[in-house]
Amino acid sequence: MTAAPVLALHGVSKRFGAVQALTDVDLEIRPGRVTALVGDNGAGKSTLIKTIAGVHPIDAGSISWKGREVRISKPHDAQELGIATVYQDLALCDNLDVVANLFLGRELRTAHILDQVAMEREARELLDTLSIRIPSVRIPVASLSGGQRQVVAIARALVGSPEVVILDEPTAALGVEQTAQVLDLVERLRDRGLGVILISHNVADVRAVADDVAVLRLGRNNGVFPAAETSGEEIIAAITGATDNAVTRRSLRRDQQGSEAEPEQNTDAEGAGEETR
Amino acid sequence: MTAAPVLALHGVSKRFGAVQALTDVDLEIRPGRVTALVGDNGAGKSTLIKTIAGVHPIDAGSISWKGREVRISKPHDAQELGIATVYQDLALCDNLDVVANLFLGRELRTAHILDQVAMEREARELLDTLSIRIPSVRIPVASLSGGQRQVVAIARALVGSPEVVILDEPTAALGVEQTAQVLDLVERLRDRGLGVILISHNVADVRAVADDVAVLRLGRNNGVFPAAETSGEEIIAAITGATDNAVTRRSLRRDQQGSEAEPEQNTDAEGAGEETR
Amino acid sequence: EAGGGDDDDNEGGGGDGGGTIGLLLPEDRTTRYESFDRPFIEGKIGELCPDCTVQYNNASEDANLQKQQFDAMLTDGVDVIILDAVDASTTATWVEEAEAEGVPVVAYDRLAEGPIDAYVSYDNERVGELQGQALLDALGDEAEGSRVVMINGSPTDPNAAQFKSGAESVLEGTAEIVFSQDIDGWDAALANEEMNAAIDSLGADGFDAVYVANDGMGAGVINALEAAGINDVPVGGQDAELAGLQRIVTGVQTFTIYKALQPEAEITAEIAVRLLRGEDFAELTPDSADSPTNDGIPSTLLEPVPVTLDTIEDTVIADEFYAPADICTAEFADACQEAGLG
Amino acid sequence: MSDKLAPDPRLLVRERGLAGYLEDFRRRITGGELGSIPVIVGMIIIAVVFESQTGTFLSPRNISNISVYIAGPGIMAVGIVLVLLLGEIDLSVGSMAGLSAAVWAVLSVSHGVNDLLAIVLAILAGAAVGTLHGFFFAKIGVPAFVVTLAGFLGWSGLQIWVMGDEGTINVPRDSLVRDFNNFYFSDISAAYGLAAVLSLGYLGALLFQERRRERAGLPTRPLSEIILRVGLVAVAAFITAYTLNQHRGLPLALVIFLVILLAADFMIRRTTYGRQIFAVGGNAEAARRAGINVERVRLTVFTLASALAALGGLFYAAQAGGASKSLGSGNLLMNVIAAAVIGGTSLFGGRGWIWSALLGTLVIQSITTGLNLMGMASEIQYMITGAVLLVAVVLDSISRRTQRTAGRT
Amino acid sequence: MSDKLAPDPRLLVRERGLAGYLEDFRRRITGGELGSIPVIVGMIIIAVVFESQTGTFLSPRNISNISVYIAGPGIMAVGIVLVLLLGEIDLSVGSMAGLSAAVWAVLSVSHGVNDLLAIVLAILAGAAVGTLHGFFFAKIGVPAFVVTLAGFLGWSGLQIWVMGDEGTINVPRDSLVRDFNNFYFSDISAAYGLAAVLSLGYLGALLFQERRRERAGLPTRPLSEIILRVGLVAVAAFITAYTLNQHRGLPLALVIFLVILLAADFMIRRTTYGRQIFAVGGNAEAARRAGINVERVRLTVFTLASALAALGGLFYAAQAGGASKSLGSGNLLMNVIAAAVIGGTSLFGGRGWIWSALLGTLVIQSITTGLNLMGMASEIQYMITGAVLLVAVVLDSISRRTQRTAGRT
Ligand SMILES: Nc1ncnc2c1ncn2[C@@H]1O[C@H](COP(=O)(O)OP(=O)(O)OP(=O)(O)O)[C@@H](O)[C@H]1O
Ligand SMILES: Nc1ncnc2c1ncn2[C@@H]1O[C@H](COP(=O)(O)OP(=O)(O)OP(=O)(O)O)[C@@H](O)[C@H]1O
Ligand SMILES: O[C@@H]1[C@@H](O)[C@H](O)OC[C@H]1O
Ligand SMILES: [Mg+2]
Ligand SMILES: [Mg+2]
Repeated sequence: MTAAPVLALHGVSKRFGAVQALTDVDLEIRPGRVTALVGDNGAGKSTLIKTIAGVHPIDAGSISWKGREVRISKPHDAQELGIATVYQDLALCDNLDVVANLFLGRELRTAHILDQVAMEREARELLDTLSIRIPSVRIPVASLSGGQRQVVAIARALVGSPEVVILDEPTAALGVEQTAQVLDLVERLRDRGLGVILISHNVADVRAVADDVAVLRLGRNNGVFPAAETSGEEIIAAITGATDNAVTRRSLRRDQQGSEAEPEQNTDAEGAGEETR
Repeated sequence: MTAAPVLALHGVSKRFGAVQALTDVDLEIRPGRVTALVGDNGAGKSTLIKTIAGVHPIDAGSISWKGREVRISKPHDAQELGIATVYQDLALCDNLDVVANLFLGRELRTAHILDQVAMEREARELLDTLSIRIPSVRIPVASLSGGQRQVVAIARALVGSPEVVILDEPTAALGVEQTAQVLDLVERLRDRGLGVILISHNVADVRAVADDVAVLRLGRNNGVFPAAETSGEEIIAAITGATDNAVTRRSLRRDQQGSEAEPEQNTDAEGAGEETR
Repeated sequence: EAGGGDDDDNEGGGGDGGGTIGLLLPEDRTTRYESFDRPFIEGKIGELCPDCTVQYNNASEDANLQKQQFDAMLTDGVDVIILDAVDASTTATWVEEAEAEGVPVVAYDRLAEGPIDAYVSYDNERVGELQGQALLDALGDEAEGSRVVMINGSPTDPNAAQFKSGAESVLEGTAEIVFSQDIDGWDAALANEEMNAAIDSLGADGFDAVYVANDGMGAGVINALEAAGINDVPVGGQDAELAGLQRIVTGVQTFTIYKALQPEAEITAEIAVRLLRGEDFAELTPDSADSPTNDGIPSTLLEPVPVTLDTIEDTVIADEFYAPADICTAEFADACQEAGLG
Repeated sequence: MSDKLAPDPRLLVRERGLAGYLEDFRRRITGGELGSIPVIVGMIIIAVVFESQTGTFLSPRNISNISVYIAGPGIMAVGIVLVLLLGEIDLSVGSMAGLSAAVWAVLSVSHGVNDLLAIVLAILAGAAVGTLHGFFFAKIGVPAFVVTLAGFLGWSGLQIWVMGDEGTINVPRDSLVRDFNNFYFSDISAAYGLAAVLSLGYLGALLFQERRRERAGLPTRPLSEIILRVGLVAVAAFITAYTLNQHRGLPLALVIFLVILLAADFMIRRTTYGRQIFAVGGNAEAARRAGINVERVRLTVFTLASALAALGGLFYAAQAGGASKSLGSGNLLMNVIAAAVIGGTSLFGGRGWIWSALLGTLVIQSITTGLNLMGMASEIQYMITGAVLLVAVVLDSISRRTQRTAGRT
Repeated sequence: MSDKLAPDPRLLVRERGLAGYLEDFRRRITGGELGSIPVIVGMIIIAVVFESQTGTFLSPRNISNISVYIAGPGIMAVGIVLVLLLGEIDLSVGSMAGLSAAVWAVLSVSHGVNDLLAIVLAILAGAAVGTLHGFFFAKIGVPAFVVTLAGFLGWSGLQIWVMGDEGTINVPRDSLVRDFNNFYFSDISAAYGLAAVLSLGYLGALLFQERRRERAGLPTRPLSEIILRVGLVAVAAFITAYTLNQHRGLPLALVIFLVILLAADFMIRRTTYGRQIFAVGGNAEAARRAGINVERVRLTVFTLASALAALGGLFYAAQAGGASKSLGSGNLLMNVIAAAVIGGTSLFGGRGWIWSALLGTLVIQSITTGLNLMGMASEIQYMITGAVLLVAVVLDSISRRTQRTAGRT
């Protein structure tokens, strides 16, 4: 927690119709650190990062960039600040080919004329580093497999030179090798001094690459943990809000040994405390 | 491998434009067994199960159901046989609410008149068993989170009484608790004597619930392994087609110990043998 | 000037030889063009010149389409063109083109601009005047100071403006125009709504007569009057459409204007055949007309005839425009009996 | 805990009773979910403006006229709503209306076919045409826009051809078609009776449904909400009935239109077929994968739309006093589509309701009639109609904008 | 292995050289990827049938006429293609064409404004109208269909109003507008020169591009393919030039149309703006998230479409010989949209090409002209046009069906 946060959210709330998706959420992202954002399905993770990315405005609260309060009212604003986002739903243009999607909004060009050759060459290089096979970079992304699409979306975030990279479940559809590549990539980004937000349901991956783990529960903060000093069980307990859950029960049943699955109680208490704050 | 296969594919090939997505693929699904279908991104897994589900016709090869050759030319045909499918892209109608999506194509009704009350009640029960919180079963699925949508898609497969259930990366967007629930569900289905095809990139999950592991590589079979007797490394090697891959390199780097990451050589050889057959 | 292009295969030339006559009519939704003008013209040409062929096109009220059809006639190498223009005022260049290729043009019904060779028509202003006069006649003693509702033709149809101004010229001074509306596309349903609006805003007793520009719209107007229980005001249109005549027989419509199409069509056909053969046709065109571009055009201007219940027999039936049997179908048999028809 | 989840704490749950209902209503309004309120407010503004300008706009006679005029385009708009729910368009409805009127007139008047039979045949001709459209669209895969554009041209050619030598054929005095425009149930009990049936029917349906939900342990609407809803419907129905009775009574046209609206509304909201229409309109591929026979749904919807257009054409003929070669041309098509959209049905499929056919037609017809009463020149009418059409939807769009939640891509 | 992947073994790689190109071509055809082949085959069939029926369809005079006729609707269709690429529709182009002709005529003829200035003002009026449409659509969020439907009514009202008492205003003899229809570069070197410039320009562009690709180590097209493509273009260009020279030479109208086609094609395929149009049409929300100013793209496309419609309107006036109150009404709108769709631009956004404006207009105009030459009764013309329109697209749809890959939901 040495460097000052490059991005800080304070008291952010967001409502959709009758659903209060986020209530009074705080989050800090520091350069050179990977912050994992975890939480149950529907906890509000994607909603939170979409507010940062400018997809939808916040109802209340503030966002500061390098200590200065900013208003992010559209995706372009976030990009101007230096925030690159990989969305959970990928947000690709199905009718465009891989190259066009990779450079969308940041086309290489002379005057306003596209430099197709340079883009195609760079696209090939970019995809090679993520070790994905894509039949051709000139086919529409609609015909790619789920994992291929996801890699294209991830590669997009690397075009340009962002200062903060947000990855919303970037490895959900990826194979083992591609997942490993993405985790490597996350580490490379951190080492280059970028701030990274990683949303993931994979606790092992989170513990492997994250520096901090921020937990969201039912649209509220439920604690921030140093990844190195927190066990997987503790994180899961903070996510589910209970020590007795389907995960523990499942491992209990399979392992036939109760002691290992007994997590500590305080995590949940702390979380509950924040929740009613 | 006791029971006769309920579903058997033989020599299935499928081409999209200039891409030969599947070449001469065999697959057998037996009742009361979970067959995991694994493979790299773009290996052809989704394409394969879509041919079974009737989404697109096969170019060559045959499909047999309980020993009898069948033609599955549209999704309805597959459903009539008793095949329920959870697609990787979920295939939900965003404009319809959760209840309507759950019962789409299998509405509860008297004559042709919908029984909204019965459907809503059953929907609530179904979702409860998958321990997902959804703000309301009467909101359009467009406004659900990624994981909530996935659970809706999974729950759909349980409406009706299928004999074979196909799950294409069903836990990709799910939280730890929901994932555990789905794995439990898979086991329950197996125990009820159903044939289950589970596509997943998570080798641990695969080894936990699968009986057989069928590997696809570059659109061809790359071996079928008994889950119980095959190590994770062996499976990964069959998937990536190489013993030296990003995964092994990553764990090598992290663990600083070369011996554990050394997988056996024969798996790949076997795979390669099939590939060039 | 002798007819016939110089580059066509079936050379028209003089004598009794054959040739091709192009016929361009402006629209296909009113009865007259397809049911009368065209068969009369084709029939007469066939009679006068058995070896002639008629090339026919209808422009569906589209001036641009008509220009293309005009070009197609020239491409096909017709020898004479009979032109009933969608928009008579823009035809100057077309006619010049035809003239340059030696294809004479006869203006039919509407006075096309440009160097046309002859013009045969009814006078649209005159039609309007007759309509106005017929209304006043029907009102009789009550004409002075009477209140008239005008349901006019389409604002985009130049003829409609002429009908309207003709009628106004007669009505003004004697009667008062209390409601006047143009109807898009001569649409009968819209005419019905406008008539209802007139009844609504003027009251059922707020007017004494209804001018309706043609019989097609007359149906909708009379429908509105009947629905409001108004059956004592004179209503009249034009065209002597079958449906209009039937309404006259039953007494719900007062008059229509009959433009005897047969003489108009046949004179035109004969002029065209003579132009084709390079013969003189002066005796067919006793009148002279001036268009904005050309003066002294040899013309025949025919007189339109108002038709009422009393004059049906001497006009449309005498001309065999319609037979009593056409008008007196089962539904109208009684009314015909009463009127002494059929 | 995982077997029976507690209600989601983030859901802003409505209090029970009227207060809760009103609170929820207020929240929706401020949140921009205006539903059909803009159109209704728009209608009220239109009525007030025209009444102040003409003094006759709200007269029983004019209200009665409007209620007759809307039947033809309204019935056609019901068909368009169905097609729009599929995410498609039918450009041929105007031509179809004209063709149907021509078929009926030629059969019944010129060929002496029994009047009712001729009506049925005209509607069947519509259904056949629609099936043809549906075939090319659903089975061959030609975009519906193109199929019905071809129909737009082709059927109006056929209409002219069918009419043959006659430009216009009068509606006979004793024809049912004439009654479509001119028949009124003049006994005042007819209009009041219908109003009562509608109100009580609505009340009964709501009560029955809530009872079942309660028994099944599902959340229910508060009684106060039911009373409020039914009350509004009843007030509107009885005021309309009273006004109509001031003139000539309950028009047959309105009765037929209402029956079609109710039947179509029931169909799309309460039957599997209706559900399938929404599913196909929302995501055709997902619907197909759910085992829905997408082709059949598409085919039948186009059949229905053309059959309704055919029926609507007969109402036009009734109003015009006859079938003609030009019936159905002009702005009819655009007005009908505009009505469906103004009423709140999306052009993009899967979102809408049948009542938009009523609301939209009412808005457009009110403008036309009001301007007619004011004696506005027709070019000014064009401009005002265009402007009001825009304003009617702008209000809705602005509210939707504030509410827009930047959903999924 | 993971740093530099081998080419995907499942990709059916084309052999190098002409054989590979032809093999690939055969594979596409049998696989149902027909591209613009159905339209071109359709054109050939249309030409052969009409020539055999009339003997004059392929005469230089008729070809020359057609090449002039297509300019007006073709220019308007370019605008519609742009709008369709956005996934939207512009229903106002017909009214806009009429309004523009009226503005030009009233300014130039009635008010004595300089002819060229009046032309520019008419086009600017179009641009302003389009910007207004774009504003309501992009900024306020009113569906484009509704905005332009309001425009369809409103602008044609304004057109009638602008024309005032004049039913028609003739095109003056010395006006540039007259040249839009009547001016031909009669020197035969003009037509041949243009053909040569087009062919060599295409060759040069292809060679330059392939050189750059080769240098960058990207896969390139075989030389034989380049020769084949350029050869086909050159043959078509020189045959057309020869034919035009047989009549009156190269029409100014055709030159203007071609310049607009080439410019628009360059714009949508080679500039960032064009890329943005495709992105917005494919997935507006994804485009927005990529930082594209979606509103600006929408606004400018509608501006362009209306400006092109305004220009097209002047060609219409030139052809008819004057501006009138009814210019642009009738089937113009439908024909222009049909042209864009027949030419292969999708109604659903993000898929299409500019040349569909040329191909589609050519098909529709050929049918009209052929039927005119044959002297077909107008109702039969309607029916045949409808049928041919359908057939033109059916072929394409069937091929697409066999190829359809049941993509994502
Ligand atoms: N509709 C299509 N058109 C063209 N190519 C396609 C289409 N669908 C799939 N493909 C290609 O077929 C190959 C296999 O795709 P598939 O979706 O089956 O992969 P997968 O094994 O499911 O991968 P993932 O794990 O990433 O989901 C890919 O290379 C993809 O590009
Ligand atoms: N556009 C929307 N309209 C209405 N409700 C929404 C919308 N977007 C999200 N929500 C609701 O907000 C809550 C949080 O959703 P969000 O997508 O942020 O969850 P998440 O934490 O990303 O979950 P997951 O892990 O499943 O992706 C959910 O209950 C969801 O239903
Ligand atoms: O005869 C009339 C004709 O002159 C006019 O142009 O269109 C309407 C007809 O009734
Ligand atoms: Mg999420
Ligand atoms: Mg897949």
